[in-house]
Amino acid sequence: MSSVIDVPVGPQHPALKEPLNITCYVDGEQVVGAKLRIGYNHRGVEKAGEYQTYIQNLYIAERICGICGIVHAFDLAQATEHIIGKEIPRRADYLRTIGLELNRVHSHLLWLGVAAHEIGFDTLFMYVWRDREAVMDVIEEFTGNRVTYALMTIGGVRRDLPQEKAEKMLRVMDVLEEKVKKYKEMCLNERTIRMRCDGVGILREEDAIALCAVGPTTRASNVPFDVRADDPHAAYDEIPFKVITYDTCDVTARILVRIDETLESINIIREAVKKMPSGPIRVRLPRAVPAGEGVGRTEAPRGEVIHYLRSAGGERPFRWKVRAPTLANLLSIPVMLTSKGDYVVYIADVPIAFASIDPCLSCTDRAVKFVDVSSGKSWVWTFSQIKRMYWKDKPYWRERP
Amino acid sequence: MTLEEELVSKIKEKFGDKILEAKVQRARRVFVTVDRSTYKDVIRFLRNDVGVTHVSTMSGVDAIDHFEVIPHLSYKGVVISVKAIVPKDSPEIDTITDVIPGALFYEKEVHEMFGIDVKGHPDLTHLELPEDWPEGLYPLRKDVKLEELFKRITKERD
Amino acid sequence: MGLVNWARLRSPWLLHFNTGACNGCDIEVVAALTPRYDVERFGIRLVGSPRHADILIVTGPVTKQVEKRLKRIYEQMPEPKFVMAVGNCCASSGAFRNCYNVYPGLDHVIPVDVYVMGCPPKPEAIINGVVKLLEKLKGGAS
Amino acid sequence: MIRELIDILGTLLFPGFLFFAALGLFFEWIDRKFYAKLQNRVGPLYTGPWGLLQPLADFVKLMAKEDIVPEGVATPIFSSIPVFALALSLFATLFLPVCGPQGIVSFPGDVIVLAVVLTFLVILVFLAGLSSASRYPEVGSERAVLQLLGYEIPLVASVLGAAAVTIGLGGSLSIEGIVSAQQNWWGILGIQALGFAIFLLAAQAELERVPFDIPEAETEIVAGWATEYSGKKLAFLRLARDVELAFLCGLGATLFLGGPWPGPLVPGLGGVIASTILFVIKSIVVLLLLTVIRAAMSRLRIDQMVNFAWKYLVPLSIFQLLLAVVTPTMVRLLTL
Repeated sequence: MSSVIDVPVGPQHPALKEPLNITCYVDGEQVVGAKLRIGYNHRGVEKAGEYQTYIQNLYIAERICGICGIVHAFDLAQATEHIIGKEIPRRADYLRTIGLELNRVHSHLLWLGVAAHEIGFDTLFMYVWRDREAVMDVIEEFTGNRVTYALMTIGGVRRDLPQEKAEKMLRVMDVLEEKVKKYKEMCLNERTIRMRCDGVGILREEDAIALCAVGPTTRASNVPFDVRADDPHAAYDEIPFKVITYDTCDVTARILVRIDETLESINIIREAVKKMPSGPIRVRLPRAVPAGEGVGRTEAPRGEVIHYLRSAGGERPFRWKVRAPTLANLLSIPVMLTSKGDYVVYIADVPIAFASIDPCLSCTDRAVKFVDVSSGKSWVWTFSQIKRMYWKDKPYWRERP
Repeated sequence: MTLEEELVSKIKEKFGDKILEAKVQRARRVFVTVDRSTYKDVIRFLRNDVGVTHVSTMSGVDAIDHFEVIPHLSYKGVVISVKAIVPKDSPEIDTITDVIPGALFYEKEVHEMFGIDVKGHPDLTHLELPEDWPEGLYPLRKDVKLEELFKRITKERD
Repeated sequence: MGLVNWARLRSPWLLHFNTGACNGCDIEVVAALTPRYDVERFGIRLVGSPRHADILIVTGPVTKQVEKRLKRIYEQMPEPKFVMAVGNCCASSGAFRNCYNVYPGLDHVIPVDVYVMGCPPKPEAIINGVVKLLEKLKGGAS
Repeated sequence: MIRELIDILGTLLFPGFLFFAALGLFFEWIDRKFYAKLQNRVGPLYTGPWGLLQPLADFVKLMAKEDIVPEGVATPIFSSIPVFALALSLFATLFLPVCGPQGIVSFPGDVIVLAVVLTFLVILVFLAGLSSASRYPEVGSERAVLQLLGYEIPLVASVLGAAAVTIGLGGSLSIEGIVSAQQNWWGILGIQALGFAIFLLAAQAELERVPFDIPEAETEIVAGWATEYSGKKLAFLRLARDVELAFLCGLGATLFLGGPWPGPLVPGLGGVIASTILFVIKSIVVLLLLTVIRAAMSRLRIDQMVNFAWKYLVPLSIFQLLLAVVTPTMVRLLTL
């Protein structure tokens, strides 16, 4: 078959829990090009931020993304503290680290389940999500909420971690470590998983660097880029951990990076609970922030999150800019989804390849639009170009409306 | 000398007076202010001679009397924010996608939100948020009030 | 119509649509499927095609872009159909009230039968919402 | 006259259409319940005792829902396919020996007819997808046919293998012969084991279940070829799928597990009851095996499926067919 049809995936599509439209140009079962349309989720958070106080913005920041919301709240708090120029108590740093790492554990497990669902392995999905509930319980006990923690505040954290809760947390972590190790074994040994993930969604190292990919996506392409290590914030400077990289550049590598990072996060939580100093958990900072600018940055489960904050004095920010990791990784999607030479992409690979960057569009779409890109040197194709190149008549026996 | 100071001195050495301001705000935060004419040269210098490959994001700011376009570059943990001053009467700036391809989306975003024309950008066609977003309405500009933007929604509803 | 009503009460198939949510509600909807909550006990299933669905679960503030799609999906669903708004921001735009691209509530776009509050609601609350909807159905069609 | 009446009643009620429709719904329940158990869940619980009536509730609800025919579909084909699918799968069940050594319809060579019916079912799926005027069904139906190319030969070969074994033992190319020959021949423990394994995989593919649920892969193409169906048509399609499930489980039980044997040895009405119970139990064994396969694997890609089928399944199935033809003859020669 030489004719090409377009198969839209989304915006309402069971594989995508969020609205997005990937138009794949397929030749039979092979994908020859891909186009993304995002922006279904654009809400205009940044503009709203200029009309709200810093404290109000913390809560809307947490709701930029329901999976890694704490990261956005942390970044905003960090940037604000940079402008004010005050250090926060050490104990707060440790509590923030614990919050961030619990979030990473839950997010990576969530992702592993979703990835299993994408390749039709619902049993693994159910098992992983069952064990994820244990983390959710710990989070709920620690912060009071399952999803939006409201832990961060400007100048520290809002809740302390008493000894008995910390001990329970460690017990859960022990159980979880066993389970996660088992899943790793499963992913390495289960043949159908390997068949679906090996060599799929390849993002080569040079592409990952050129396209500024972040997080597990880039670490699975053998680029050791981790904000926690490079730019230690919170308590990461006192807690040793490994930056996980794999060099096979495919979906399997991304699965393994995330599983290993989960194990690493469990270690960080243990270490943080052990080393945590006593003392106050927050300092009171003035509600009016002096003029200045600050950059908040941390490693979300999906990759680097960066907030730029400009204050012109007063209770409201002058400009608040958010960049979520998915936006940085989206550029890699058309590269992963375009067959080139020996590298063949099938329709069946689209959901898992796309899911392998752990897309979180609600973060991304606060201010973004759509994309038409493809791989190779001349790496921007517009829609009409693709149309001209590939879109012939649909192989169909009956005219469609 | 710390890495941050080294970076600042390297930039100052290379560009001299063309750098309007270069400072180390705190550990791993460097801010450099340049005019838009030298902006691309600075980026190119950082990319080719210093070895910065990662652009974290690009912020646009409407600073009332001028625009600022701020790519935040990341190099060994240091965030180098290169502030380019763009006058309001000719909102234009050079693209840096040919130097760092990863800036593609961020430049689109700046274009869309502030109406700053990014010269040489490969694809600045219809970028706006919803498909039917009106021409010339740039939501993050300071002269666009929130109430005005709300009217769009309410009007359509009736 | 006793048999039909009995069947309807026991076989609600859900279609999940995200209109711009932060994902918080979405993962809680999905979590309701997993072993701890397991809504299949009640015969609830999550289906992919609007043609197969009985209840449309909408999460998130309704953004301008998604409005058309939402309406189309609603129209594609066969009667009798119901709509459930999950989360504060879906019901009333919640934390996003200052955002310019968000409708002030789902009921500005399509008719809603049940609102589930919470930011995000826990899976139990979502299941409770379905139960409330079914009660409404029981009372309405006698 | 009475004879004909009994036949008609048999066809309509027991062990014909009504019985198999009920059995299909029952099997769907077992499948869902066991699948849920394997996933650490409870599964349907509150609809009837242990959720037993869940599939029925789904069916009735769908029957009562609005029936949408989307604009632009090839209406005659689109609308008639659910009926055809149900009729065809119910027709196939008539051949199964439920309550005695032979089905309602039985003649030499009926095994071949069954193989043809199974292929027709896939062609219906293909037509359903093509007539839907939508892209997901279109891709789904393409995949269904591609997949058919992969598993059809192994399926037929495994069925023929079962026949060949029994021919060697004095049976014939009919289901009755195969069943009778298995009275004292437990081939499943020996040379038939391979054939049974191949049959299970091929049945899984015919039923479009994981790892071969490629034509209706939920995360890729929504609901595949059935995406555009709603209301009554969907209810019929689902029922047809359930009946097909019951039929394939029954076929597996018949060909490899001896069907109703030793039930028919009991005289009179007791024989009918014993046969039926044994037949259903054996079918359930096959069903549980199918469910385990479904729970323990992830979905393959269509190219991987075809690859797998042609590289391993087809050669293996031909090998087992040869084995099935040669071994009994050897055994007979040796024992003579």
